[in-house]
Amino acid sequence: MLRAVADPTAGGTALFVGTVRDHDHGREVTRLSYSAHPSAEQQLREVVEKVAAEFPVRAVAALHRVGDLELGEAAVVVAVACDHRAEAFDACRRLIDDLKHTVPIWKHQFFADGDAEWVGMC
Amino acid sequence: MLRAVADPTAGGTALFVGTVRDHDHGREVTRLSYSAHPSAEQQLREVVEKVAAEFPVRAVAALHRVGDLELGEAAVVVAVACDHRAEAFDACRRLIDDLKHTVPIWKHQFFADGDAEWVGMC
Amino acid sequence: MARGTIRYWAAAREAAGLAEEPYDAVTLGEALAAARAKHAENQAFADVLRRSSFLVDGQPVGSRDPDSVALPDGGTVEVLPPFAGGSAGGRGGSP
Amino acid sequence: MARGTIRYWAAAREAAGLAEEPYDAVTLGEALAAARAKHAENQAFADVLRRSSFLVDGQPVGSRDPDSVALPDGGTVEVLPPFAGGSAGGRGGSP
Repeated sequence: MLRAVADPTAGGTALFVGTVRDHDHGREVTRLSYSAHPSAEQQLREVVEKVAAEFPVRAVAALHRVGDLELGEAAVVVAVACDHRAEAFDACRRLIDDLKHTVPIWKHQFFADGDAEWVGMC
Repeated sequence: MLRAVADPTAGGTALFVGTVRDHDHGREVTRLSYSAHPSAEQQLREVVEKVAAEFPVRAVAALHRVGDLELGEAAVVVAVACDHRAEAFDACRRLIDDLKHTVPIWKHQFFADGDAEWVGMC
Repeated sequence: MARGTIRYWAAAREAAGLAEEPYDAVTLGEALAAARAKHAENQAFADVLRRSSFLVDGQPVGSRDPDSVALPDGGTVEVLPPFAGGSAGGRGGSP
Repeated sequence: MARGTIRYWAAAREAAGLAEEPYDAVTLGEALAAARAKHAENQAFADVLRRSSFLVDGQPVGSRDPDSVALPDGGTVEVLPPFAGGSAGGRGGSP
């Protein structure tokens, strides 16, 4: 991911890695599964392009995995390279926030007690 | 660096990578050299501990290279893992800001025109 | 009346117990009402429908009133439950 | 009078043209004045000294008045130019 945004003109790269957490609201999580709507990739591209247009970025990269993930595995990674760290942080934060709110990806969480829950539903 | 802060309880890890930029204030940079005061490591540890105390972090890591660096190389990397991304970003930003302001490390920048400059001096 | 397909995603599909079912209605409002009636005893289905956003032939319905959204013949209505980040007002539980 | 060593770092060392030189003074203020006098024709040295922070035997002088900081015999004064992040008020040019 770092190579994807490696850019000699950039002074700072901010990244965010979303990983599978072993608990959610006090309940022990054992596994996660992500599923995506066919338009997800296009929506992700639009989110990235919007950030690239609104921030002085040198490079932007975003990646979201789908399917079954184990505890601790990275589900989503975003990275933004800019000349200065303040812009890199702001752009990176906008990128992950917009991604989470607009890209049609669903997260199915499985708990130790055998129960399962779609995140964002409750 | 990611493994250093890998923590199954953490849901989000924010990172910042400071790289050698090929220009500064419109002047082309060819090389950078970092030198550190003997107290730098201890100061860095204190910065990390302060962030760990003030933010709900699961793991924190910080690394600064000294010596000569080429364009595009990573000079400093910081990473913070938390349960949620907002905290991870806030803590990561505080960490790199505090590091830059309090850890006695000096940056000597060499320009294409043969001139050189100590960053933070002008 | 227009005929087409309602496609359910993620939590909607799980609640409906099927991936698709036909619609036979003039507006999106009518099609959804018919689906609710068909799954009347299914509380989970009603819950997820209430929180979902919709596409008609790929276009987001957004905040338009479903009763004002005419359905095309041979079209596709898609039912999208809230995304992981809690887009459609759902409380986002993700990091 | 106390005798000891002034140690210059980074830009200070470059401006002074040497890593260390002795001090023979009661206070930090006196030692710095003597150093300025010794490097009187050296504008770069005066510039960097003005922007530097100081340690006396490893302890930061901080905002204390140099004239009020007594120097120990056999002690070490360290001259620290602004760090890469522009700590001592220098405009930080780094990312």
